[in-house]
Amino acid sequence: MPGIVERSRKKSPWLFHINTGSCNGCDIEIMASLAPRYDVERLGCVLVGSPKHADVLLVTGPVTRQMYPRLMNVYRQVPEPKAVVVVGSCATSGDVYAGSHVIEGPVDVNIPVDVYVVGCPPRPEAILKGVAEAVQKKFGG
Amino acid sequence: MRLGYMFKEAVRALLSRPVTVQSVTKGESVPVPERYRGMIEYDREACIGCLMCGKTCPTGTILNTEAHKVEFRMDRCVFCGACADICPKDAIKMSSKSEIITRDRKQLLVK
Amino acid sequence: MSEPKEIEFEYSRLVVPFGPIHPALKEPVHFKVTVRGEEILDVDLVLGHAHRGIELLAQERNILQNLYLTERICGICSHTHTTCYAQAIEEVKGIQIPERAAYLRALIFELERVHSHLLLLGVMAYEIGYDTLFMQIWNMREAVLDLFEEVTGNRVHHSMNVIGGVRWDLTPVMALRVSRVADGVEDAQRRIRTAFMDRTVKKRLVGVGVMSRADARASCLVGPTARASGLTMDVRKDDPYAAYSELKDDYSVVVSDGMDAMARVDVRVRELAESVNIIRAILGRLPPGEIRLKESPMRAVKVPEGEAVSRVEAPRGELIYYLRTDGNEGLRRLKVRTPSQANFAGIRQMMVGGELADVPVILASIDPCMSCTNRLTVVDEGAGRQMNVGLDELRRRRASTS
Amino acid sequence: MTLAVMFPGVFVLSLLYSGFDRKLHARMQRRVGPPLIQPFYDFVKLMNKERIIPAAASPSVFVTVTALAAASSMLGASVLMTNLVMEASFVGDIMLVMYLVLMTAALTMIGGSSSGNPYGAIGFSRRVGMLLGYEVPMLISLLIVSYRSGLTLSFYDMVAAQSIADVVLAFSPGAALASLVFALCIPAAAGVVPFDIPEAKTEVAYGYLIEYGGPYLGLLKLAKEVTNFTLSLLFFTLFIYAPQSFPVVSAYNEWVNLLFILVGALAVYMVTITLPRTLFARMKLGQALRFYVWVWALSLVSAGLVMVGY
Repeated sequence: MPGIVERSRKKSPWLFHINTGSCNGCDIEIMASLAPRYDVERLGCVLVGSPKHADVLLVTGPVTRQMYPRLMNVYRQVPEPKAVVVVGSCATSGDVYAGSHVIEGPVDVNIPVDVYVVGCPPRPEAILKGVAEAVQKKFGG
Repeated sequence: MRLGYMFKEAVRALLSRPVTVQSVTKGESVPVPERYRGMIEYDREACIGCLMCGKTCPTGTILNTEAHKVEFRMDRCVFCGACADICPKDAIKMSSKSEIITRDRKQLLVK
Repeated sequence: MSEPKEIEFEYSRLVVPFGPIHPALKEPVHFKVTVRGEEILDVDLVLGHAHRGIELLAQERNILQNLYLTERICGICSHTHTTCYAQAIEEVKGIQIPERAAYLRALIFELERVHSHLLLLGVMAYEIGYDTLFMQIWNMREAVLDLFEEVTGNRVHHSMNVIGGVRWDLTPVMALRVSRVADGVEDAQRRIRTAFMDRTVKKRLVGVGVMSRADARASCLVGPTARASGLTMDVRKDDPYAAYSELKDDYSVVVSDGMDAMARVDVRVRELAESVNIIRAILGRLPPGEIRLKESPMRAVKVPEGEAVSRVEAPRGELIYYLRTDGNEGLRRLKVRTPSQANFAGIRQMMVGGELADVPVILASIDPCMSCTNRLTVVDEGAGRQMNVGLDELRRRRASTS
Repeated sequence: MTLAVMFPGVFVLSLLYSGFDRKLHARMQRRVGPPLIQPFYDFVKLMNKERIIPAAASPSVFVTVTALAAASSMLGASVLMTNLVMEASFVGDIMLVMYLVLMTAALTMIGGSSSGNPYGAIGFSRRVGMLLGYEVPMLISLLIVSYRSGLTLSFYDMVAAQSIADVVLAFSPGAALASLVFALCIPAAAGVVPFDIPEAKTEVAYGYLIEYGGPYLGLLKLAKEVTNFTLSLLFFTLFIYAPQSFPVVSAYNEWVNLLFILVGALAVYMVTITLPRTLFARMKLGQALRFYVWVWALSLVSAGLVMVGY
């Protein structure tokens, strides 16, 4: 029985995307992964509209002060077992915006991160591989 | 509710092959062009330690080490290519490796 | 949803928090929509979620580094921002970029307008639940992104501009591919136009978010949103920059007086065809020669003290840059007025009176770029007070935090 | 006893139908689309996730509603299936099936409004509006079928009556309108894009499904899929299927017959649920209700025609 549960968690990771103040380059690439050319749905992923439905949390953007409370709130709302994938260099390390007074540090200062997909913006394929890696790490069992 | 355009489009889509490039499952991938600005390749010998790249880097990715060489903290890099542009000895090249995925961002160090 | 829910107990009125995290929004913006049943009574707009303090950061970096900072203000119109910034610096230095560089800048500019409009049309179809059209349009858009990747090396942030010219040249092979993509876009434009003629789509777009010509002028809207309300304004024609002075007669400004969301979509679809004309004209008359001024970056950074204003027609409207240099490699002040910031002024008027289901449609019709529109108004959630933060106050706070 | 056997059968069938639906929807958008058994993966994954009950919700209603909704829809589907397999049915089972379908919709609404989220409340009021639109024409078309097959209220007698009658109901003049009416109501009952106003993803963030997660969401999604399966099966058997009109099939034993019914129901599922989802944009509540005023008129006209004697 546990084999089936593991396998189904790996086969249907539902994604929720939260933009904590990014330049929306990465957000467009995440939306582009829905397009027929990359088709994230064949991996069983669905971009859901509410954190309660999600398994994998895609975070983009250096966490701005206004979005910090919401990021923490959304992170708590995602039910276990969950994985966090950070998309883009500014979410990984707050690259160009480092040192700005409004940035609450990159994402991994605030919430535990499983996989970083580095790039500005990373290509949709890299995002898909990042999600597959996170699913393997957290739901691989 | 006139069917019209989209119905013809849907039927044509059904008959033709899907456009999807199956990257994770079947290993296919969209070809990366040769000018793509991916992971940095640093040629230590050619570098003369002028540290011009460190000055133009907008994100402070480039740290100079004691032996007049440089190292790149790739998690801060924005892949803009300013360093490759300015290097007098062409020691820095942008490879076309586009998938940089790690579980720990401290490992991303190009020496 | 993650906001504390202010449900006023007067039964008929219900304050619905729309954002900052919402499936319809790719970026954080927050509307507090007061609704009675389905009808919108009032909209309170809260911006600032994507405020990263870019104008302050620009003062700490040297002129060349700022190129890559201004590029990351917005991911959809990154070439627009760098062009505007580079032109302002070139104006301060008083240098003239080579002819070929001006044409290449205009080429990437128009390609970015095509990709931005296709993006918006896809998002609009997604907002009204028409997933098949969203998939088709974004599939057509991939061809333009592949072209960007091939010519400039990155799908989104092209970093094409440098002070005094352009960084990458267009080889004949690429020129051929550009013309093929232009034909593809023209065919796509025709198919999108028929798709948006569909009855269910028309039901959702016609008569939604109406903005009359007088109101549009009063709240100084810009770009396709204004052109859809009958105002003929286009920085490329009024104040030509890059190669647009030579390209004046190759395209016409698209104006419609539909004044509603459908007209805004229609203006953008027709602008795709105009951009294709410009691209073909550029390919036809691309002059040979240098693509950037021959000077070492060290001398490129030396900019005399001065100030400059430069205007550019971004895909969403008129983008204005004001900057003042401090004489030794840095900037004393950078001020960016983005088109979405102007278009947000009219949004409340468009929404009041509509239905709750119209909020995402109206929002998509002005094609806001939230990362562009984040200014200094700091809304203190806890204390509930709102203050506009001046620059000195900002420096004081920065001193305390860092 | 066979009723108990039917529960897993219905569970597997409705999830399989939903898999076909997503695959065809993707293929019509030139995408590869998920594997056919994707809904099974989704269901098993959802059932093993953490249970979160929002603070603002009333916990008892919030939780029990999901189990009740899933149970009632499963019961409705299995009653239908047992009648088909056993070729016997008690009087009034059509009413039971329709009641259970309506019950599922009502329970999901109550669950949504109990979640204390303004979007849940909006989803509730929108669903009530939709119910007014499509529920009554559906019942009228069913009454027409029972009238045409000699005023019986038992499901299998209707199917048997059709096998005696010369022509299949869907093509006889009076009842043809009734079958059209029922077909037009299925997308609304299934909550499919042109009419998925109560749970519009981009407008009200899933409406009443918004606060549900993990197992509760799994049960609610199962209830929705089983309802779709019931509706398409009902439509096929009542309006299109008649043993003698397809002589080739009924020559074999009844297993082949059952397989033929299931394939037919799948075809109906594709036409009435997948096709509109791909071809149309979402309507607003007012527009949807204006559309259903026409459907009301159509059902009354067809009732009149049948009364007169066509």
